[in-house]
Amino acid sequence: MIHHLFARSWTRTLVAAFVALVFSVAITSIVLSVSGFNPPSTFQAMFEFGKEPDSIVNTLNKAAGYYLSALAVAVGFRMNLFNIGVDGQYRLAAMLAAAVGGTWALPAVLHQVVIIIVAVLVGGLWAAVPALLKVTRGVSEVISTIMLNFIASGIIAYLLNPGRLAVQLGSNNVGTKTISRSGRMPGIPFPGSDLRLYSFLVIAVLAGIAFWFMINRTRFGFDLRASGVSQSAAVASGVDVRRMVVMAMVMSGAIAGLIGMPQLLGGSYTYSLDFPTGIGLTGIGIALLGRNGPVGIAFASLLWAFLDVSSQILDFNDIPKEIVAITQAAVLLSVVVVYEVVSRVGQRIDQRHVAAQLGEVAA
Amino acid sequence: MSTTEPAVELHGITKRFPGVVANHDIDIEVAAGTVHAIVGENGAGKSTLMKILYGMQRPDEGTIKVAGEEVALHSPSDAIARGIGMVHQHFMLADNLSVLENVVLGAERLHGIGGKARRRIREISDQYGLGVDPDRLVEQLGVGARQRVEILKVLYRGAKILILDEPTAVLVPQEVEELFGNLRDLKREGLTVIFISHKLDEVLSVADTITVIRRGTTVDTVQPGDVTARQLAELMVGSELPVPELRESTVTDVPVLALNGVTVRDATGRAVVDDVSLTIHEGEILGIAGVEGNGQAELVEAIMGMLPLDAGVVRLGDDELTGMATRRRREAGIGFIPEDRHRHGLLLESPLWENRILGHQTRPPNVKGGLIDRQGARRDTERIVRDYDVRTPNIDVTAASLSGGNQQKLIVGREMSGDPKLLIAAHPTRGVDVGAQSAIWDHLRHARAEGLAVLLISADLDELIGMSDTLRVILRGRLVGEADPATITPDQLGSLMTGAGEGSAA
Amino acid sequence: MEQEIRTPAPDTEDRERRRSRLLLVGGGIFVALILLRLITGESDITSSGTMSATLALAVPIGMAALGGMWSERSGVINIGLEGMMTFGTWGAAFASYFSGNPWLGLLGGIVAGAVGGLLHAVATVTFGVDHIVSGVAINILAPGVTRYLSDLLFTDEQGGGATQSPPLPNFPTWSVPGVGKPLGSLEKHHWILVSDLAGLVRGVLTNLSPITLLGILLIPVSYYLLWRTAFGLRLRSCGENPVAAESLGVKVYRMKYASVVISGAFAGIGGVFLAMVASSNYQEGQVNGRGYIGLAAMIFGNWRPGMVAGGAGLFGYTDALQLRGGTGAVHAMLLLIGIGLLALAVWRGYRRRVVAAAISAVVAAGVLVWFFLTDALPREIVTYSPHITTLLVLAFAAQRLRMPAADGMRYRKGGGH
Amino acid sequence: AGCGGKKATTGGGGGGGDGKKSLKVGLAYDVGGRGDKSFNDAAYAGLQKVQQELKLDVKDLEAKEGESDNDKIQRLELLAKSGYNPVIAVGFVYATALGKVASKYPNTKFAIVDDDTIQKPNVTDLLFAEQEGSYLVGAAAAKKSQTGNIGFIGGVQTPLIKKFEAGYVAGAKKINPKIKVQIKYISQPPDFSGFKDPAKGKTIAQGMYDQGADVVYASAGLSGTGSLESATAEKKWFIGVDSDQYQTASAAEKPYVLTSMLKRVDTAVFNFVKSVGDGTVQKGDVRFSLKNDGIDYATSNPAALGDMTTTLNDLKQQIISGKITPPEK
Ligand SMILES: Nc1ncnc2c1ncn2[C@@H]1O[C@H](COP(=O)(O)OP(=O)(O)OP(=O)(O)O)[C@@H](O)[C@H]1O
Ligand SMILES: Nc1ncnc2c1ncn2[C@@H]1O[C@H](COP(=O)(O)OP(=O)(O)OP(=O)(O)O)[C@@H](O)[C@H]1O
Ligand SMILES: [Mg+2]
Ligand SMILES: [Mg+2]
Repeated sequence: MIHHLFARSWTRTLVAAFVALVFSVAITSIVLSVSGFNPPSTFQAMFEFGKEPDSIVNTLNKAAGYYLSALAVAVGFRMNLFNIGVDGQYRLAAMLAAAVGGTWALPAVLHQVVIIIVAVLVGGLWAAVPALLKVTRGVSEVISTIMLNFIASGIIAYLLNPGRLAVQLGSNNVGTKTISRSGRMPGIPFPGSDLRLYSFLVIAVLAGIAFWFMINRTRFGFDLRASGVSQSAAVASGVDVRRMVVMAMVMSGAIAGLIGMPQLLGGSYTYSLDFPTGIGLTGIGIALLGRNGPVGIAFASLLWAFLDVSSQILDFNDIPKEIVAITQAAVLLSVVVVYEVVSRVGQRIDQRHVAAQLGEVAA
Repeated sequence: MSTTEPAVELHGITKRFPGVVANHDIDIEVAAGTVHAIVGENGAGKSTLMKILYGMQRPDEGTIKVAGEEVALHSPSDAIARGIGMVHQHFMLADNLSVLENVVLGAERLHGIGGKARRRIREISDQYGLGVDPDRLVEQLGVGARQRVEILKVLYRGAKILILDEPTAVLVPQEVEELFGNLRDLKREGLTVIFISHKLDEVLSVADTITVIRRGTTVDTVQPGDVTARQLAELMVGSELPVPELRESTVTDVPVLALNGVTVRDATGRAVVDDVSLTIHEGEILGIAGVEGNGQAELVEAIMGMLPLDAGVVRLGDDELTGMATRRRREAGIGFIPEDRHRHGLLLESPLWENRILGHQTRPPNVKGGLIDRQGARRDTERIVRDYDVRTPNIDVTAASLSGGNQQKLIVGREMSGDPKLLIAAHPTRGVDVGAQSAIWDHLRHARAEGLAVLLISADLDELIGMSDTLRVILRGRLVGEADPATITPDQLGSLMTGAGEGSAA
Repeated sequence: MEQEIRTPAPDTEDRERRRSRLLLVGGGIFVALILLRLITGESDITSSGTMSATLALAVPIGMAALGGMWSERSGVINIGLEGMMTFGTWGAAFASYFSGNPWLGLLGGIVAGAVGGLLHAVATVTFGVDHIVSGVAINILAPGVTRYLSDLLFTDEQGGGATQSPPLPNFPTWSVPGVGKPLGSLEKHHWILVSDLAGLVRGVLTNLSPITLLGILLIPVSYYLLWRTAFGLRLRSCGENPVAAESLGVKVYRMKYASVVISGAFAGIGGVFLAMVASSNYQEGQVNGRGYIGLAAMIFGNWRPGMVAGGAGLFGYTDALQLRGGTGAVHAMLLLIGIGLLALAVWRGYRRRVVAAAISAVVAAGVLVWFFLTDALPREIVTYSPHITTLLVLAFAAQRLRMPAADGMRYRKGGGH
Repeated sequence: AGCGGKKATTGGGGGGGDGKKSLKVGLAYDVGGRGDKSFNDAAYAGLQKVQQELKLDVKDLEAKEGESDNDKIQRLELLAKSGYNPVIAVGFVYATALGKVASKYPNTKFAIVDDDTIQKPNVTDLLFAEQEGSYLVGAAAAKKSQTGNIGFIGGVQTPLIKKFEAGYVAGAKKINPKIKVQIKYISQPPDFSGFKDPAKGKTIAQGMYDQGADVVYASAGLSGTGSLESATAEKKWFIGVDSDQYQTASAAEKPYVLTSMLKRVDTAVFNFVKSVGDGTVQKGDVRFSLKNDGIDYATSNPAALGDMTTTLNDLKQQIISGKITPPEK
């Protein structure tokens, strides 16, 4: 029986995901056809390109950042806390961590650990600002985190100047001092490609496992979920919601601090003007797509990264690569809608099921 | 219009909800110009039937005739157009809008939304003595006034047929009398009133005809002169009604809960709980009587630590609780059956075994070393389901799929299982069926015998009088009186609750 | 500064008092700004240029804010405004470029924004999707769709590309006749009050685009529609208690659809302004967070049109000041903030709220020290002074606000007891 | 409206059949891509010239906002692998990626615009002395100004744009040491919206004119179009950047475009491709300056410049001869 129901809720998620995928492929095909392109050959080109070793490495590396970002967002979402500020949190964290890592050379391992800890701390502290504003002043975290994203940009711009935390890199770029070899994470070779997998991928996977464990097995996780499902019931059960808001937000920010690490420690070794931006915003979409669960998010971030990567070949084939953005948005919107419908139907089935089992139906 | 036609005829009405048949082949005829009562226990399907008549829900089968004409009601507007108005079981008012706005909403065509409408409202208010000020914000009104606004809303639309769904549930006897006065006035003006209650004395005093519904079907239609309350009750339940009563006293002199000068203020600085002091002993059930909205909810939340105290001390046994977090209080031995189980008692979308953990997240059998002990929680949920007769196929279904009574039994079982010293029971049997009701009472009696102290809050005066060792009355946040449950009648208690007999029965 | 933060009045207060208080507060701020100009010598603080820039920067934010208000008054949170504005900018470009007629551009922007609103309505009202989730999805959708369409339709046009439209036709601009010249010369004298007032009036009355006028007009129109008509009453009732509204025959879904679509249309007008008035073509990323800032202005404005417009104005003013006056004028604002906080500290002390008073006093002291020790603020930070202002203002104001009771609630027909 | 969705750049190739070994030219844009009225557009202009005059097959790919080095690597590699040679990367953001790809494809010629960090046998660094041109337009501004008050609007506060600022200020001071220069940047990195926010370009310019400036130099990509609008409304002077903005201005605006600082990315791209075809390609730094016409100022509005061209040309000669060295910072 347990297995039966467990399987059922799985089936539900799968059905939702499948319907949404079919729906968005259909939308994409329609858009493509209307604009004069051949959908099957477009998809085929994407898959051909996507399965090249370079593309696979690129997809996985991208997915690492997306995954962490979506996890950060999901911690908040699990208790109906909308941390739109992941973007600012990870950028500020990566910048300061890079500055620290570039300034002090430490023995290997310790060096990486210090950089990561700085990132986690900065991310968490920056996220504490909206959390405190929310619990002490009642400011909606949606608005405050958005404002803080902008303000983070200002702070980064201020600090990222030669004479402050940055040095000139080449004639037109500035960045923090390059992290020495002891602070880098060596990449993992991938057969058939010169590109290397970020070894931080492993940490991302571990973060996912930790997230799952935290949500499903710890008291904190229970409180978090309870606050998300019914805040009033959680309060009555003794959950201190203000404390939960602060803790969840700080935790979300701390995870956000990790987002820039794959790139920083595995690829660029400096935070410069061209450090990737916007991963925090993408994470929101991916968290929604993955239903805020660690496994769902894993699939979602792979899908998203795959679409991003294979969009290159569309550009090459003179197909507007923005079709990919349409696919992503369509998947997202249809997933939320379809899941809503599926869970309503599921609830109904449940109630009918219970009544039928008990024979409680009135004569 | 011929007056010989019945105002409303319902034939063969059937309505199914997922898992429940709320109405099954219902037949009712309501004569014009009469007060027609519909009685039935909780969940019998009364509200559903009325919502069908008001166009809020579509019947799966059956026909509706209004003034002899068969009608299809797709929405409340259709019903309103046919002269049907409904006052719902729960208030249907927007707090942040004025009385005027609430009244004219949806009926703006009649007199606009400005001065003309205001004059008309005053007119109606005067005509029926409702005493309603159109420009007050609804949130500033008390329960009785809100009830009258609801009635005004219906009259404003020129309804000829009034449906009142349990209008008396939140009123004290004196207010009920006033309301019945109003109803008689309405009848005199030629209106038809359909009136729902499960308080049989009331029904017998005001109705011209009574229809009894049991488990979704009409059982009988009787005249008030022909039946006694007892007979009606048996028609309703199909058997004898359970009676709330305590046997011998188990009260000891060991204090469990002691409140001293407890004061809580709302955002505007008004004291909603005002200098409350009381003591509950081991083995004692202390009932608090009061009209809804007089500070009971806030008092409970203050004891639970959900609201901050403005002044005063809360002690549990030897521990001082003041300033302690809700969780610590629960750990110290308070069990809590909340007034609104959906909002405060359950995670509706979570399985039963997770609901078992709720409120007991820090204690075995739910946790082991900071981690959730799934096996422990599941095992104990099975025990509760068994011991408290929670009707469910298994413990993996969501709480939302249980019926209200079974949800309540699960909560009672859970709250009893932490070996509490004190149980706060707010309306523990509200909205549960008779079987569950008597089971819950049994559990309370049993726990009391074992030394549990209980703070009981209820709007059901029979329950309150029958189940309490001590009775206190709360009015505008203050404890205004004490009564002996052995001697007091519901009527006397009612007048204490309104402040009419302040101090006299102490 | 502090005064206007504390104004948002509860609905209980009668309209007369609220109105006079609004005037009083507005006047107070104006006088404070004049004093600040005198003390610091930053003439831009009250110049007509600043005022008209304020207007130009406030219009798109104000449209988003009003749009948000429409939607939330019916109980639907609309965080998708950003995306709807993006649709608006593109729609305006598409329609005006290919027709050559700016007015059709206005229509195009309105329709495009409304389509965004419709999408949000379908997701939230019909399918009961969480409002924030749907809004976020729309914000992700909009840039993709507009870029795809631009790539398809604009790349082959002269001056167009995947990220922008070709130059668009202009709207005519209007000035109230006989105002510009005399006021302009008055303003030049830097006379106390007179010149400041002249600046204010000239800035607001000259070189107006029809969209600006439309935007200003929509403030009273929104008020009238929402608070003075049956339609408005029904719409607001859906945001306060949809179950009650439904029980009185109000078609809740229909009202919510209407309000969310109107909300999208308003955002669309904001987009039209950005693409056709503030600049002369559609440009990817043009909206740049204004939809979100509009939401903040709406919250600041307590979901009421007058104050909402005030919130947009405040943001526009800060932005105008930082863009035009640069670091000096914003630096001068520090003085005002410092004094305001000091006043707050005194007030709180008087009310015997010692801790709060102490906190205010410390912050005030910090701000003042900062002011006197520096000549200018870092350029990088000044760029974001509007966002910092928004955050501060919300931190002071958020607790006194009252949102519609059922705002954000996922409502289902027949869902009541 | 063309609904075909085909880009102009695909044409040309294939059917040449003129016997010569036909080159396929690949180009990767920086964020902003075509239509930025700045260096991406200039690179595109160069590419178009390549296509028209050299009849070569060309392919241009766009970047995505916020992408990582790996994306850039893959883009460049896609071009190199598919036989595009030479491959041109527009913008310093490609530096790291280009370094890696160039090592992997030693037989492909690469060029990168605005970067000097990649020194490889098959890489040409196309560099510009923006400060020199900015110096000249700064001098022009100071000569034209009657108020002794001029403005500089930078799109995004990056080292590159600061170079423009430094040259401009120095040039202006050379003419009038007491001149007041108002300086303002629209956005801060990593927010690159300052290059494409005409509304803000307009507001800032308006503010500068209100504060007494009568000439404003906008080194702000597309945002400059807003500044020009404001100049037109105020009947004050405007100086353009990168390409000759007199050419793209509307009839009403033309009279107010004093001059433009020309940064000939188009020439650089075209010459580089040509040199690859000729086999005369030069590795390492190729500097474009006043000396080789890679940098210049526009004289398309003689009515506005009047007789100041003599002064400007004189300054130009002094820079070329090394007598004057405009500062880079
Ligand atoms: N919208 C609904 N969806 C599913 N089940 C419902 C719904 N409304 C009512 N029910 C079920 O229908 C049955 C009849 O409910 P109804 O509210 O009509 O009872 P009632 O007689 O009014 O009870 P009460 O005295 O508690 O008001 C109950 O079992 C209830 O659970
Ligand atoms: N709108 C609804 N949609 C789905 N299920 C509902 C709805 N309303 C009630 N139910 C279900 O019907 C059952 C009983 O609900 P109902 O509200 O009638 O209980 P009740 O005993 O009257 O409790 P209450 O006192 O809270 O009204 C529960 O299973 C509940 O989940
Ligand atoms: Mg009922
Ligand atoms: Mg009920």
